[in-house]
This record gives sequence, structure tokens and C-alpha cells, in this order.
Amino acid sequence: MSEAARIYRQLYRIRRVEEEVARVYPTDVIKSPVHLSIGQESVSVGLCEALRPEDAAFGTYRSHALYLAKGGNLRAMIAELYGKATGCAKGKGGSMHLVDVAAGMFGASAVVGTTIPHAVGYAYAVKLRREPRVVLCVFGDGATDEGVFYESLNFAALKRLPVLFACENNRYAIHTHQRLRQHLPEICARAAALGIPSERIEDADPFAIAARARAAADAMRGGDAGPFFLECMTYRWKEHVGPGEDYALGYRERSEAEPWIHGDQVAKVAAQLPPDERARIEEAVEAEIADAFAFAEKSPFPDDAELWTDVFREAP
Amino acid sequence: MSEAARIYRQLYRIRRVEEEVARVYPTDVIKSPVHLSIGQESVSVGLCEALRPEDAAFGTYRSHALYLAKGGNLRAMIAELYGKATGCAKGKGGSMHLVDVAAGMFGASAVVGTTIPHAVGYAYAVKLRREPRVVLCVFGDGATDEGVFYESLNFAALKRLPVLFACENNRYAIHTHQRLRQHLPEICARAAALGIPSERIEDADPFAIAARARAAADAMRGGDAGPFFLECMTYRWKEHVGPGEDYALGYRERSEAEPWIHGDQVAKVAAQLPPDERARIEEAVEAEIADAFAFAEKSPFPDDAELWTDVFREAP
Amino acid sequence: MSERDGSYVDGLREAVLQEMERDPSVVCFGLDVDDPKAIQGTTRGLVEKFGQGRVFGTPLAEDAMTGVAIGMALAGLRPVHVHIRMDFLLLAMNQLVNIAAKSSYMYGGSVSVPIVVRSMIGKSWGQGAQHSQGLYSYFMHVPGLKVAAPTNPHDAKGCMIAAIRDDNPVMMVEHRLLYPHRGPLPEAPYEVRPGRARVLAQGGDVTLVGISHALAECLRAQRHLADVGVAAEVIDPIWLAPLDVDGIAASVAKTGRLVVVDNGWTTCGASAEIASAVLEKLQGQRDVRVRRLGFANTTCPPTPGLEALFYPSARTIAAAARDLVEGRATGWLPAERADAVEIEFRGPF
Amino acid sequence: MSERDGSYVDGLREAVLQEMERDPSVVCFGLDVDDPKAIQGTTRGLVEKFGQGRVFGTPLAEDAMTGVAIGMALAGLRPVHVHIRMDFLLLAMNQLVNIAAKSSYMYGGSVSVPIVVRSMIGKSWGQGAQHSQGLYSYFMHVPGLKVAAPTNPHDAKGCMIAAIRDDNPVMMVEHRLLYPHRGPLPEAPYEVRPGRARVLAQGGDVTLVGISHALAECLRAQRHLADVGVAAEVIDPIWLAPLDVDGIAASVAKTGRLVVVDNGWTTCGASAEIASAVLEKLQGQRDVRVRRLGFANTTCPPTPGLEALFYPSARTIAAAARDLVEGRATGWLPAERADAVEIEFRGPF
Ligand SMILES: Cc1ncc(C[n+]2csc(CCOP(=O)(O)OP(=O)(O)O)c2C)c(N)n1
Ligand SMILES: Cc1ncc(C[n+]2csc(CCOP(=O)(O)OP(=O)(O)O)c2C)c(N)n1
Ligand SMILES: [Mg+2]
Ligand SMILES: [Mg+2]
Repeated sequence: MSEAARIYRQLYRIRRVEEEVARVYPTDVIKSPVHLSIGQESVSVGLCEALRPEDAAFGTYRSHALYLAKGGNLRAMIAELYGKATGCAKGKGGSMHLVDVAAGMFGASAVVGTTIPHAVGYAYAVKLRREPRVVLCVFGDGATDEGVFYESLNFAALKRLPVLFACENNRYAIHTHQRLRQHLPEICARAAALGIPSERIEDADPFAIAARARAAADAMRGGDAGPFFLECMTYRWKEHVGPGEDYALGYRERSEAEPWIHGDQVAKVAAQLPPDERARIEEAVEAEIADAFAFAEKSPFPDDAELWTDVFREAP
Repeated sequence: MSEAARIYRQLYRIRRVEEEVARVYPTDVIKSPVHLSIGQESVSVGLCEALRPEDAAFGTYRSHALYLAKGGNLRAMIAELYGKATGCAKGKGGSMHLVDVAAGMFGASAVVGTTIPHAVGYAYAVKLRREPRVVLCVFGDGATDEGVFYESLNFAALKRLPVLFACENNRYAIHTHQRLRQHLPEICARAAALGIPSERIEDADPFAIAARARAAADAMRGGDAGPFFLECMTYRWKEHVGPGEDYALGYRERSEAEPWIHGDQVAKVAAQLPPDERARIEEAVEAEIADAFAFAEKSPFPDDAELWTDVFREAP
Repeated sequence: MSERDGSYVDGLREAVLQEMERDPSVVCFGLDVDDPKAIQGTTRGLVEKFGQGRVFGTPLAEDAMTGVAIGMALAGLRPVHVHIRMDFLLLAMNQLVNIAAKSSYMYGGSVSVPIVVRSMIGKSWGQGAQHSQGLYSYFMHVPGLKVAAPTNPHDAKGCMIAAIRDDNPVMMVEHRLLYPHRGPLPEAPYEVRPGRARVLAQGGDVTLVGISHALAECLRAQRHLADVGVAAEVIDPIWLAPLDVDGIAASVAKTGRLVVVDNGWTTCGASAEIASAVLEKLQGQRDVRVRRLGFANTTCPPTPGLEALFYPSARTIAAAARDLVEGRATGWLPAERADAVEIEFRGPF
Repeated sequence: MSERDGSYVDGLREAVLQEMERDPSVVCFGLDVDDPKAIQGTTRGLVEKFGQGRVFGTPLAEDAMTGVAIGMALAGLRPVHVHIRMDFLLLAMNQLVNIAAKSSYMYGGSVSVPIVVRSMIGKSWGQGAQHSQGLYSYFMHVPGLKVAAPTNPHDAKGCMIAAIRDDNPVMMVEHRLLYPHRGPLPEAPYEVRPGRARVLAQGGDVTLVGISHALAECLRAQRHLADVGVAAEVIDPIWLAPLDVDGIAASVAKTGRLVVVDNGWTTCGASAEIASAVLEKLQGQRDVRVRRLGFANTTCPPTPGLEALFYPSARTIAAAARDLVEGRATGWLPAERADAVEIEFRGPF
């Protein structure tokens, strides 16, 4: 598959999965909070395009896109949202805690900023064992307010760890704009001051993100190049949590969204493909999605006894 | 009094108080940890020279110098070290928790970095009430590793608060050099990245510190100029905690200390004064110190019932 | 004169509003306090009325912002710091425990730290591992903090006013499911101070103590128990620190049986404290039987079936209380009754 | 074959050293682990032997470094993270409680977090408000964490090895005053696993449970009590989570009297848990009298006279136990005895 085809398949798949989640949500089959990435897909897709299957990724409660882009199992994800025993966390995690160890998709946490040091610690292990792997660490602009962000970057810089930090800057933490939280909205400068080279990509172009991420990742693999910081500007189309829109709330104008909606990366990349290739991709994805929702639908809920398992990992 | 005389009096007084603390320490009259500022006096003295009595200061467990420079009561300080009821915290704080509200000397805490946000919050109140006051916030280089440092500076910058941040950089956190904790040892750049103008003073010259601090403080008084960040290089002559030296431990060489000992600011400022003026100052200070130790010596220990008071501030 | 009615949300909002009117040193801040959702309405209108100096949203910085609140308090303000989840207070433990709780003591009484920290406990709709914890026993553990957990609109307002006027740090524990609850809500300001638990239903067979939202379950359990002839006395501690041990013990001295139902884990929790304090107090006077109920000793799962098992409910509380009264495992579990089901919470959050 | 002797410090050091030799995935880090003082000697020699990759000092960043440990564990390492004061763990609560304790459960068993967190409790020589806290009840409270509080060199080594080999997060609680204590210390590696409290002295009149350094005081109290004809059974729980309630209850079933002496505050503390768990277990079988002792319900003052009052001592424990046995306030306080005084700790720290 060409890079464009690969990227389009990812973009389309994530967009459509989330649209389906939004569509079924009002029927209450998903009885837990969902934070959709609609509009932001190209960031995760571009970043993961630079990764190898054996690389690791850490995300947030808004990680449907990252999970899928990194190769997480779709059936297990939808089943997890439905709270089913076949979910990626057996129904014990939910949308905010997606995990797929086989795909290298680790920890997604509901507490902002908390997985940043996990990525750094994982990278420490990778470097100690001299493995030619990298770790992708994705978080929002809100996370860059938190102290743990600085502590983690400082340590990654000090130990020259193979971490690709990626800030998905959609300008908002819930309903609060970055300018109401940071005097200087220069997140790259913060990373640079700690000794981490950094760069901002303004338009969420997945090819540009992939290219920059690949260069950074390949440079740090197995060596001493140390971490890199990418700030990817993007925009959340839906409400902070839930399936709807929220322009009526008044904290932002629809006009702010419009350039992003017009510049939609899913449509842009679609336009790069020959129509038949595009159709083939879309058809396959639609079938996969239908299968995943059907799988989730018919999977059983966990047994009551499952309440008590997994608190501790029992000795083998 | 001339500025030189004022500064010398402060420097000499702090140096001599701490020398006396070190002298009596082996007799066990002080039964708690002491973190001496010997060698670092000029930083607190220069900074406080820029303050007015109504300004507030926040420090650390290593705050004998700051407390005295800010006008803290000497008798109450020595009595506190002795654990006496007449101490500034009635014997319930000790050397690490010096306080003198009347002198504007607030909170000194034993947990690194914890008083930084207090200074910021205090400054918020000052600004809200439009008072022409500033807040001095002193901490070590070690504190700039901690997340709370970044969170606090970010908020101070965002709200344009009248805080003079002052990092007393003696290069060590206990026995660990800054280069083992930070990839880039550019603390000023960290403040700048958050939107706070910053400057480093290399030689701990109290006149230079005072001049820079005064300019910054006066600019921010009652207005919207916002915080300023000063990094003051200095050197700790004694061990991290306790009255002795520690060059034998092996984590640093005496040769590293030597330029600082040769360039001792106490001696330098002394040399600027006419001998008789200097003698008068020294004599007065010696009498004051003798009085303070005698006062501490003969003060009573707190009554047993004091164990139970002050847990809560009782309603008036 | 007919009493005014209002919700728990109204109580919280009105308390802060009235105190801010009365006392210019009161300020209110926290993530999202000034956003369109206004912390489920509890901070609605404050910024319009008092301006952005006294009411403001903050960066995400739980640790520093708690320290900022302490610094404000040292400068004479009375900050109310709001958190949408109690779980996030785990980022603020250093400032709360090492500083706020200790400042008065370790500075020999020369300062005080009158801060109020509001935080919400989530439940149901798959809040999951990190949005469901009731961690107030952490605050009860440490001398120097006060803790209120009001369960109705009247007390929400009264505790909040008392908290703001208190010269010490006070933690306000607010359960999200209580927010829509309605009840009498006097308009004029008043305080519900620490010191006195409240008896909500009288009975001689067993004492049910319910903490935060668990009180609502206890009140429903009391009706299930009445159906089978067991008379339960239901007690609302209101304040967890200081705790009215005497008030609870007085009831247990009568019933001889104590069920403490917590909205948190039992191990080293509020239920452990209440059980052991009451038993210490009554030993030698009265033989007492005791049972602690709380979260299952697991992490909270979001999937609905397991989530329901995770929490004590009116029915499981009633069953445990009856077993205690009869001194044996009766196997009884009351049937659902339409008038004893919680209003369902529906997402997204 | 004569048993080898060693100190608590030796036990801790040897455990980590042997495990690092056995298992290349074990790493050890924390502020100052590689400095000349080597955490009072407990990490001495490790960096020389295993290199700076596996043993390293860190920046001051308790929150992130705890997260780093978790990330390492997710990648298959077994980190031992060291803190010179338990008080500093208040900065790490989010990672410990929201992540380490919950990862296995909230990721449906697909990951585990085998980290060991060592931290020290300070006492005496004016450690004061923020260098004296025994906050382990915070860790007992949350499902998913294990907690060990060994009181002698043998158990220090055995618990540490068990902790490192455990696939779950384990908190090691180490009291500074125990560090110089000496005792039998077998050379070959062995585990002291959770599950079994140890009876250190037998007696039929009262059960003394001592946590961490409080156990040393209980052993001295037992001698004071023997002087007046009271036979105390002394129990060391060793592990606080999981806790051997059955073992303690078996002793109390015999004596009918329980004194729990903690090295922390009593409210919602380990002593509240032990008292209520034992009482719940024995109710209906045996009438039990109970007393909890711990820190005074105040902040720890540094001045020596008040500091001495802040802690339970062998003498106050003995007095409380005798009062419990006699069922009245006897007013007895044993005289100091030369063979029952703690080796004095002298500063600077
Ligand atoms: C430590 C913490 N504080 C507050 C919250 C509440 N909260 C949930 S999501 C969120 C916004 C985070 O914004 P950002 O990091 O930009 O991510 P985005 O939602 O935009 O993807 C906040 C404040 C939280 N979950 N964790
Ligand atoms: C949060 C925290 N972590 C660790 C410690 C242990 N500690 C005490 S002093 C100190 C060094 C701090 O260095 P710095 O801030 O440079 O101050 P200095 O002692 O050099 O004046 C450390 C790590 C502490 N007190 N608090
Ligand atoms: Mg955002
Ligand atoms: Mg330093």
C-alpha cells in the first residue's frame, strides 16, 4: 500500500469508528464517558506512521485514535466501550483506559498528564536494554500545565531517552482556552528550555507529521540522540466528552472550527487517492466496523466473579 | 547608614549567628537539624535590601539568612532552635520552619519547593487588593527540578503577579550536582519559557543583587509588570545539614569552594568600610548575638500542655 | 412561613455567593469554575457578580494551585478551591497534608490557613477507576484538617458557610449523585458547624451510619428493614472531622448494633474509625455488634453489572443489618421497591 | 552452624544486592541512592557493582519518578524506588494510588506493575512536622498495593526480597530508628512473604500489636508488664497489606484484650483497621477490650519535651495495657529501666 493509502485507511477507519460510537451513544449501549477524537485523527495517524509495531505508545482518556493508529484491536475496543468481557480490559477499563499490550498500546489514563512519566520510564528500560525501539508519548495542551510534564521531560532530556513527545494542541482543556492557562502559548519553548529539541506543525498534515516523527524516531533509535518534542496543532470538533457538538455553550465560536473543518485531513487525503482505491479501502473498513460492533453487541458481560479478579497479579 | 554599612551589618550578623550556631551545636543544646547558609549570606541580604518592611518573603529549610535579612527577630530565632517556648514558633517549628509574621517572613518548609506557590498565592492577594507590595520567593536549584516550580511560575506569569523569584543556585541538592539533575543547567531559560523575564548574577555580589532586585521589585509594585526571575550563583561552605564541613565525603572538591571562599562577600564588603565604622557594627552585632543566645539559654521549654494547642486556630 | 425548597447545587452556590457578598476576602477558583457548565451550576453567576479577580478558572496544576490557596490565606484571603473530582486531590496531598494541616501548629499559632477545598465524588455511568474514589479518610487521618460531607441541600449550604468562616482548612466532600437532591433550603445565611451528628430516623434495633451518598442508601435501607419489622436508627455524621463519636455512640448504646456504610473503601477508612471509636467508647458498658460496608475491596469497574456490585446499596445494607440483628446469615435480600431507587445518572459525565 | 548477625541496614542492602545479581531486570534509583551517604548505607556499593544504568540518583521529582518507575515496570523492569522520607510520598500519591494500585485491574489483567517503593520514617532529634510521618495507612486503604513494615534485620531482608519478586506494587516502610538494630541475618536469599504475623512473646493477659518501630516499644513494654505480673503476648504483623487478621485475632481470642500501638496517627489509621477487623471477627465469640495508641493527635513538634510526649513509649504502652487488663485507671507508670531505653539518635539528621 502507498503511504497515502495507508494513512487514508487509518484516518477513515478512526473517523468512522468514532462516528459510529457517537451514533449509538444515545441508545445507552455505551454506559460510560467517551472523549472523541473526531477532527484530530491525523495527529495520531501521522505519529504512528513513524512507528514500528514493536514501539510503544502512551496516551490519554482521548485515545481512540491513538489506540487504533497504533494497531490496537478494534473488536476489543468496541467491546470495552460496551463493558463486555471480550473488551481489551474485560470491561474494567472503559473508553478512558484503552490498552493493547500486543500492539504496544499502553496505558491511557483519565488523570491528565499521568502517562507522560510512564512513557519516559518505558523508554528508560528500552535504552538500558539497548533495544532499537522508541516510545511515543501523546498528551494534550492541558497536560503541559501540569508539573509532571516538566519533571518528566527534564528526566528524559537528562538521560537522553528515546521518547517522542507529542502534544496534541487543540487549544482547549475542557472549555478553557490555552491563553487563559498560559501567558506564553509557546509549548515548544518549554521543551527547548529543558534541553529537548522541538518543532511545531501548524496544520495537522499527517504526511508532515509522519515525516518529522520518523526522522526524530529513527535518529533516537538505539542511540544517544535523546528525546524530541513535536507540537501538533489540531482541533476538536465535538464536545469535550460525549457525542454531541457544543458550539452553543458559548466558550468557542463555530467560526473558530470552520478552517479546520474545511481543511479536514480525512477529506484531503481522500482526494489524493484514485476513486477505486478509496472505495476499496472504505468498503473494507465499513465491514470491519460493522463486525466489531456486532461482536461487541453479542459478547457477554463479565461474570460477577470478575469484580474480584485482577486486583493483584497472582504469582504464577 | 550607608548602603554598604547596612549590607555589611546584615552580612556580618548572619555569618556570626550561624558560626555561633555551629559552635554550640556539638553541645546538643540544639536538638534538631540545622541547614546553615554560611557562604550564601549575600544572596538573602542583597534581595532583602530591595524590599520594604511590608513586603513578604517565603523561604526554605535553609532560611536563617533570609529570616534575619528580612528583619526576623533574632532572639526568637535562637530560642526556636533551642526548642524554647519563646521561640518564633514556640519550639514547634524548629530551624526548618522559621516564621516572623510581623517582619513579613512567612513559611519556611522542609519539603523542597513547597513554599513557591505560597509566595504566588500571597502575591495574588496583594495584587487583588492593589497594594504596592511585592513578594520575595527564595528557593534552591534543587527546587527547580520539581513540578510545582513550573506550575507556580506559569500561574504567576499568567496573572502578572508581583513576585520576585530568586533561585539561590549553590549547584547542589544535598550531594548531587545540578549537572546530574538537569541536562541544560539554564534555569533562567526555564523561567523565560514560561514568560518571566530572568537574569543570572554570577558572583553573589550583594550590591548587584540588590540593584537588580530593587529595579524588578519597584517595577512590579502595584502594577501589571508581572514577576521577575533572578538566579543568584553562590556556594555552600558547610555540609548540607549540620555544623561541619564535608569535603572529605568526596562528592565535591575543596578546590571548587576556594574561589568562593576567597571572594567571600562578607570580607569584601567589610573592606569597603572605614575601620571604625566596621568595628562599631561588629561590636553591636556581637552584643546582640550574645544577648540572643543568653535569652534562648534561659528561656523555659514549652509546658506539656503546649503539645495540644495550635492544631486548630480556635474561633475568636 | 413556608420553608423554601432547593437543590444541593443551589445550597452550595448560594452559600458561596452569600459569603462572597458578606466578606470581600472570600475568593473562589479552580479548573472550570468560570466555564459554561460552572461545576454543575454550583459556581453559576459568581464571576458575573464578583469579577475575574475573585472568581477564576485556573491552569491544570492541582499541586501549585493548592499552594496558591494557602498563600492567599496567609495574606488574609479566604479561598474556596474547587475540584471536579476528589481523585485529583491526590496531586495536592503534599500541600494539604504537609502544609495546610500543619501551618498553624508548626508556626506556633502565628498563622492560620482558612482555605476551603471542594471536591466531588463520582458514581455510576462508568466513571471507572479514577473518577469514583471517596478518599476523605486521608484527610480525617491528619490532625489540622476538618472534613464535611453534607448529604442534603440544607447542610450543603450550612456546612459550606461554616467552612468558609472557619479559620482552619476545611475539605468539603460532595457526592455528585446528591447534586439534584432537593429539600428545605433556608434563604438567610446560617452555619452547620462541626460537632453534632443528626439522627434522621429513630429505631431501637440497629444503628445505621451513612457517609455522604451512602446516607441516602441507608435511608432507603431503613424502609426495607421496617417492612420486616426491624427498626433502624439512621445517623448522618455530617462532619467527619471532627467527628461526633458521642452522638453515634449514644445511639449504639441503645441499639447495641452498628452498621457503618461508607462511600469509600473500608480498610483504614472512615468506617474503621467510626467502628473502633464507638467500640472503644462503649466497651464495658454494652456489648456491641458491628459491621462495616463500603466499596468492594477492588478498583471501581465501569461495566454496569460489576459497577453495581462494587457499591453497597439499600438492599445489601438492609440485608447486612438484618443479619446483624438476628445474629445469623438469614439469606434475606429485600426486593427492589419503586420508591427506593436512586434517580439514575445518565452520561456523558 | 552458627547464625550470621547483621543490622537492618545490612538486611536491606543485601536483599537488593542479591536480587540485582539474580535478576538483571531489577534496578534501583531515587534521590541520593548513589551519593556518599548511600541512604544510610542501604544502597552502598550498588552503583559500583551494577553501574549507573541500573543504579542512579535522580532529580527532585517524586511525582514523575514514581511514574517513571511504573513505566519501567510496564517494560519489564523491576524498579526499587527509594525515598529518604515517607513524607515526600505525598508528592507521589497520584501515581501510587491512581496508577500503580489500579493498573492491573483497569487494564483487565493485561499488565502488572512490579515496583517497590522504599521510604523511611524519621523520629526524634527534632525531625518535626514534615519529617516524622508514618503514612502507610494511605497505602493500606487502596486495593492493589501491598505494604510491608519489617521490624528486624531478618525481615527487612526477607520482605525486601519478597517485595522485589512480587508482581504487584509493594510499599516498604522503614523506620530510621530500626536501622542500627542488629539480629540474625541469614546470608542466602529468602523471602518473608505476606500472610503471617509473628508472635514474639507469649502471654495470656493482653495482646500487644506493634507496628514498625512501635514493636520495639511493645517488646520493652512487655518486660515492664512482666514486672507487675501481667503476661503480654506481643505480635509483629510484618505485612500491613495484606494483613494477617486471623493471626492477631487468634491471640486476642485467648487474651480478650488488644492494644494496637501504631507509628502513625490513630484516626483512620492502621490501628483503627486492626482493632475493627479483630472485633468484627471475634464478636459473638469473645468479649474483647481494645485500646489504640499512636501519635498524639497533633503535628509532631521538634522541641524535645513535647516530642517525647508525641510518641507512645514502652512505659505509656505498659501503663495502658495494665489499665486495660485491670479494667480501671490504675495510675501506674513503670519506672525507666536501663535495659529498656532506645539507643538515642543524635543529629544532625
Ligand atoms: C489532573 C487532572 N486535572 C483535571 C482533570 C479534568 N480534566 C479532564 S480532561 C481535561 C482537559 C485536558 O485538556 P488537554 O490536555 O488539552 O486534552 P484534550 O481534552 O484537549 O484532549 C481536564 C481539565 C483531570 N482529568 N485530571
Ligand atoms: C520534596 C522533597 N524531596 C526531597 C527532599 C530531601 N532534600 C532535602 S534538602 C534537599 C536538597 C535541595 O536542594 P536545593 O533546593 O538546591 O537547596 P539547598 O539545600 O542547596 O539550599 C533534598 C533533596 C525534600 N526535603 N523534599
Ligand atoms: Mg486540549
Ligand atoms: Mg542547592
